[in-house]
Amino acid sequence: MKPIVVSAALAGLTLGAAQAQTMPAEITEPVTITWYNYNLASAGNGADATRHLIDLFEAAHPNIHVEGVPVPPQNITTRVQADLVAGQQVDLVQVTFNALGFAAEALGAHALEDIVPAAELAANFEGMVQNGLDLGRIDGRTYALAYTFSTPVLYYNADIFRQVGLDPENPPQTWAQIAEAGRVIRDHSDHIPLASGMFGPSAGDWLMQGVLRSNNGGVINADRTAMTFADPASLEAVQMLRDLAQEGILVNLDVTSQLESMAAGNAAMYLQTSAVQGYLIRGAEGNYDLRATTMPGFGDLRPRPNNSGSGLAIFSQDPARQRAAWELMKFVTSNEGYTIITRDIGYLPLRMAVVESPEYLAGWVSEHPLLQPNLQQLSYLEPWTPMPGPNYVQIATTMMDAIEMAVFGDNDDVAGILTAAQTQTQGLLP
Amino acid sequence: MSLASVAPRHGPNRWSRLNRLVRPYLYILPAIATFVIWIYEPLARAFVLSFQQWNLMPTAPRRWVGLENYENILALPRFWQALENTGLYLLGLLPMAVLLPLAIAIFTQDLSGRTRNLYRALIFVPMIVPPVVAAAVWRWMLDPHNGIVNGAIGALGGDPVRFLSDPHLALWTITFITGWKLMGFSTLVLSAANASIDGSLIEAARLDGASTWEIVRDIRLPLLSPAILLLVLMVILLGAQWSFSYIHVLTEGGPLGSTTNIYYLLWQFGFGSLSVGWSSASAVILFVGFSLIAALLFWLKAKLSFHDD
Amino acid sequence: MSFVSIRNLQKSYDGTAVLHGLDLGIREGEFTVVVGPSGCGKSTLMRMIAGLESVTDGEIRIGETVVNDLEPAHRGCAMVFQNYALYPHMTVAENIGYPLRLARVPRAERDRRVREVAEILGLESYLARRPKQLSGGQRQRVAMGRAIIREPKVFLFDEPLSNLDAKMRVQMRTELRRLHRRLSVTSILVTHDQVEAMTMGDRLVVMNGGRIEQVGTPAEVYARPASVFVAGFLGSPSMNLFAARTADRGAVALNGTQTADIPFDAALPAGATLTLGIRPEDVSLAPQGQHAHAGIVDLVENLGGHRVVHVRMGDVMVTAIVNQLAALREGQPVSLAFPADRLHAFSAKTGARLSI
Amino acid sequence: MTDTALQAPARPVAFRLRFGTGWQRPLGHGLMILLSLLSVFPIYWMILTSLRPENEILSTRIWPDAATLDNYAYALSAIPMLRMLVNTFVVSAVVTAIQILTGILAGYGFSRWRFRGASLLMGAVALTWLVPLQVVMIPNYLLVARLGMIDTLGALILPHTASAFAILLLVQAMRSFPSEVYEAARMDGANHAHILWHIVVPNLRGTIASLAILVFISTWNEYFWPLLLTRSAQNSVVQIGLQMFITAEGTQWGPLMAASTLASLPILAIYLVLQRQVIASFMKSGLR
Repeated sequence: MKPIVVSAALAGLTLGAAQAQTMPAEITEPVTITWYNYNLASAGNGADATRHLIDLFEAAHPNIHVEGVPVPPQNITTRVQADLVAGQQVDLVQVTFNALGFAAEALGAHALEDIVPAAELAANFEGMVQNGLDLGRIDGRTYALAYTFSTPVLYYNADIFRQVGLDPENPPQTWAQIAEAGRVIRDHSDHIPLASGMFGPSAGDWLMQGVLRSNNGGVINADRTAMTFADPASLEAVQMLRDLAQEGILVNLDVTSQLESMAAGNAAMYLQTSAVQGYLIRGAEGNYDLRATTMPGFGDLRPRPNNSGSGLAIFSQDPARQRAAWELMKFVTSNEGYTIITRDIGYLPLRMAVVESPEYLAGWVSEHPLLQPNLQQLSYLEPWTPMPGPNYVQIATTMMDAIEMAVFGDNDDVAGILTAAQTQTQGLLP
Repeated sequence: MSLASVAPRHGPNRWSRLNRLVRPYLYILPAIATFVIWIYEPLARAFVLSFQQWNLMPTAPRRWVGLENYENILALPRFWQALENTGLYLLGLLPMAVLLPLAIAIFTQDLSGRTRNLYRALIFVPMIVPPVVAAAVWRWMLDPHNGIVNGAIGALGGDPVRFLSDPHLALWTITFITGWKLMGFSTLVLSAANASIDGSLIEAARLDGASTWEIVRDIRLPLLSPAILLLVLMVILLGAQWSFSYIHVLTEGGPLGSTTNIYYLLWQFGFGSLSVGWSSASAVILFVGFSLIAALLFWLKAKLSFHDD
Repeated sequence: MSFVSIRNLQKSYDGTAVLHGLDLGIREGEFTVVVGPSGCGKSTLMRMIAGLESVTDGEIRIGETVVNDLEPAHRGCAMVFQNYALYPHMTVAENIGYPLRLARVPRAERDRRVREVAEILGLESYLARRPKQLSGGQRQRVAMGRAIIREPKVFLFDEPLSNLDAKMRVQMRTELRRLHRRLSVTSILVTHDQVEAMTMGDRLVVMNGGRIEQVGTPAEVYARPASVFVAGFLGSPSMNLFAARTADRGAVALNGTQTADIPFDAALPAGATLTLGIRPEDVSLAPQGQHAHAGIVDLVENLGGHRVVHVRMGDVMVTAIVNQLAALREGQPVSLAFPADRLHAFSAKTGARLSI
Repeated sequence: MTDTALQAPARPVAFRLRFGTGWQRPLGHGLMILLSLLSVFPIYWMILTSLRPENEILSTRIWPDAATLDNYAYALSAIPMLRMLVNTFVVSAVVTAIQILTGILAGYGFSRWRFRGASLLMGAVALTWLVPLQVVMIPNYLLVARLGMIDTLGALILPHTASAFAILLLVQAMRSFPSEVYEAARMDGANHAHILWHIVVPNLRGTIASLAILVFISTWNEYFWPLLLTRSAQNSVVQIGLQMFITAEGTQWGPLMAASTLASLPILAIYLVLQRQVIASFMKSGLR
């Protein structure tokens, strides 16, 4: 409870700050806030842990009642938008990062800087990983705090590695090494050499962004005014993926099948978010030796992993509810909150203290080596860039359709496919 | 104005005439009101919105963009692929949802009551399974590594078949599942139609020297043609919607867009995100497109089955 | 030698017997009418001959062949159904020509024969129409055309006239007879209408309850009905039937109270019960006192050429036919006579005819 | 009285025409058995999988060996399954009743009278079939919100108070109803309401029964509209519950199959009990 006490005290100190009149320092009257949450929309650990968090929070804040609204992740923006239009009360929302731009620009998510007293905000940000904080920022303003987020890691089946004569202690670190290992696996076993979560509508473009960026490419430029996925560096990365596919190393299965193949021990390597770790561990238990390493890079270039998952954004208009939502946000992104999220759901903590301090998860982390590559990547993590404007979904979908076609299609003209799609998506930018 | 002066003299008469005039409308009012409120009013609004760019938020700007939404949709690279796939779905669905049930209906008609009912009851079972469940179970059974179907293929010495991830197969797999679900319904409709054929026509044909096959060809099929046409019509108009759940759960339109039909594509680009312009234009395209097809089909149906009624 | 011969024919559904062993011979070229009330099994008999119902036991022979297990089409029978069973999706020409099409008769030949048949039936101008566009009589002709064109060995008619209006029925009756005379094909017609039966058949087969009651020409059957059932079924108005008891010296007591000296020489003991019958046209009616039996006129039906008079005699009703001239009022007392040579007697127990 | 008046005269059952000869008949039966298996096997597999312990979930053995109810226990504890089943049942039953009611009224209106605009309105009814569900969903949601009915079962029912399918079917059935019976009833002094409820409806029992079954099934299986409306699991329907076991972080096959079995069982049970009537009513219903 310590951080909350500290921040509450700090909030008290900064009462006179500019935004203080818009948000009361504490909640005196009972208030109910809604929390649009996608973990609640599935049965299992995520929902249980979320309910646990809500219970703890309500116990600590008797005046605040939290109403969880379960919405599946792919529907969350639609639903928030519909509810805002319908005049429903929307307070705290678990926004997937791809929709962050839309949430901020169109739906009216508040930048924390606008509603939270500056000192209180600064105090709360203390101890948070800087790269992690950047995930929820657009143009330097914080619209969301990374909540359930994770990084891409390369899972591998050490048993298969041993079986085909590869060294499980030295997993591939670059795409060239992946290709090399993939060929060995392809030639000496029936297993899928490389599965991934790069393609498929529910995958979105997040993992692809990281892969292209690792070759110093990208899908869109820094100020989000021009599409760049057909530029030479990106093109080269896509061409590399095509070569892997042509060699029969990278397969084109739907996202779920790839996950299940890995879980069942039928895939040797699997590039995917660390969020699926729990599911893989359950599949591997008593079945095979599951391990993980960091995301592969291109040659000597340092890999530039990005994040998947969601951040929390505040939509409340009423000051008291803004305060209540902010309190909830602070609580779930506190050391206690992240402890539960990391341990029970399997996402990453935004606070290193959680994994370093024995008070929290230090001991637990040492028992869970799979978390290591994840933690390692936290220091050089880069944000998943949301596509801008009202057509953000269409841009990403068109782009990913083209890249999938370029990697797995019958047409060898990778540059042609990508350039055409780039021109097309360029027209959809605001 | 003359009502007051006329009412005393012609009152009852006038009322009963008014009553008679209004009565039919009163009977259909509940249904029509439902459709106007819940379907046609939104549709009309969608028509207007399809020429605008807006996200419904009262605070957001609302911009007239003319035909831009339509142009964007028609320019989608997947549009023509999806159109072609829609045709392929229909091509695959018609045998499963019409031909096979037709054969079953005709075959079972001549069986003893008990066997006939058993077969028909079993074939109807998929109809009652929720689509989400049907999709999940089939995905489970067709899994390349852990599915029972590939287990069987493996046991027979074959290589695992990637039913849902092979671009050449996925569409047919979805078609199969859609058809599997529909088969029972079509069988019942056709069986009902078949059972209502006047038995003496069949007897007359037997006396005239027709073999079983000739009876089917010359008597049953022509007399079943209205029911067959109705089913064909339903498959063409609604097939794309019926496959939707399975595409959504099983392949999300992939791999390489090979299972994307027009309905799913427009959903993905229009309704998947709440961009009102795209979704409204999509809706208008779907509605107008399918209405035109429906008009064409009804015209054809009237022309073809003129002698049956 | 019978052309269609039926031996011990039985039919049962799920163990319930419908036909109890029929024996019947039909001569070649003959027009046979099977008549009986509904449910008597006459349609089943016909459908068994056609091959539409299986044979439970017994034998059906057409010509030299036992046809029990032959397909309907191979029996050489053509049938006209009660509802005509015209194919609604085919034109008149296609309907008539369908048997030939199935027999793979070349088109030109087929057309020629369809026209021929249409000419016989007066259907030339309707060949392109569909059944829905025809009147009842026309449909009936099309159905016959479809039967004729096959040049069958046996024609089967299943209540062919029952869907027609009264006038058309009379007209079709004579048309059917004429057609039969022209084609001379063995024909079997099933009907429940006794007028139809009497007027059309060379021979009648009267059925009741799954059994044949009597076979004979209409005149024979009318004159000497073999059973109470036949006596009551044929003739309109139907035969008067009285419960009676034999008295001394061969006299018969009618109805217990009224007695009449009717000479009766059957070897029946005095006091035995029997049924006496007399047709209405054989009852003589005279003003009061002239005859042996007294009665009171209850109802007079005027049929133009003659009248049907219902007379109450004690507690039985007697129907009599009298000529137009007799002046009768309702409520008027009359006397009746039953000429002895016009009486029919039947066993009270079995209903079988007793010779007088 | 009309019940018997409408029945066709009973005719003796013709002995069955044999389908094909010799080898064709066993072949036909073989195909039918194959198709029946194809229809039923996935349901069997679902039930089988739901009974497998977690570590054997991937098994492809055809018979259950170590059956366990763990998956059911988990499914029932993870989501308010029973509550959802009750909700689904209530919604399906009410929707079925209302759709049939509005269908009967509209069917009578359309089939009994000729009136101005009838064919236009009929066309409008039929065309609702072609309106994509998704386009009306958001406006409908906003309307439900304006009515203050979010998170109620009523919101699941309200937009479904009429269906084109029911109306078209009932219009057709009522049109083939002999007009003499209407006229006889009119002569007997019955008014329209009486004719409809006491003469037409009892005679259309078969049609109404098979229609009710189809409407019930399709409402039971509805997914997208409840998905948009769901605010709390307690006020949601079972299809939403099923989806809760399918997530981007992996599908929980055992519990999903258990929940699916629970979701399908009521309707399967209803079907098995009523199976003979279902099929018979289809046969009689003029669904043709």
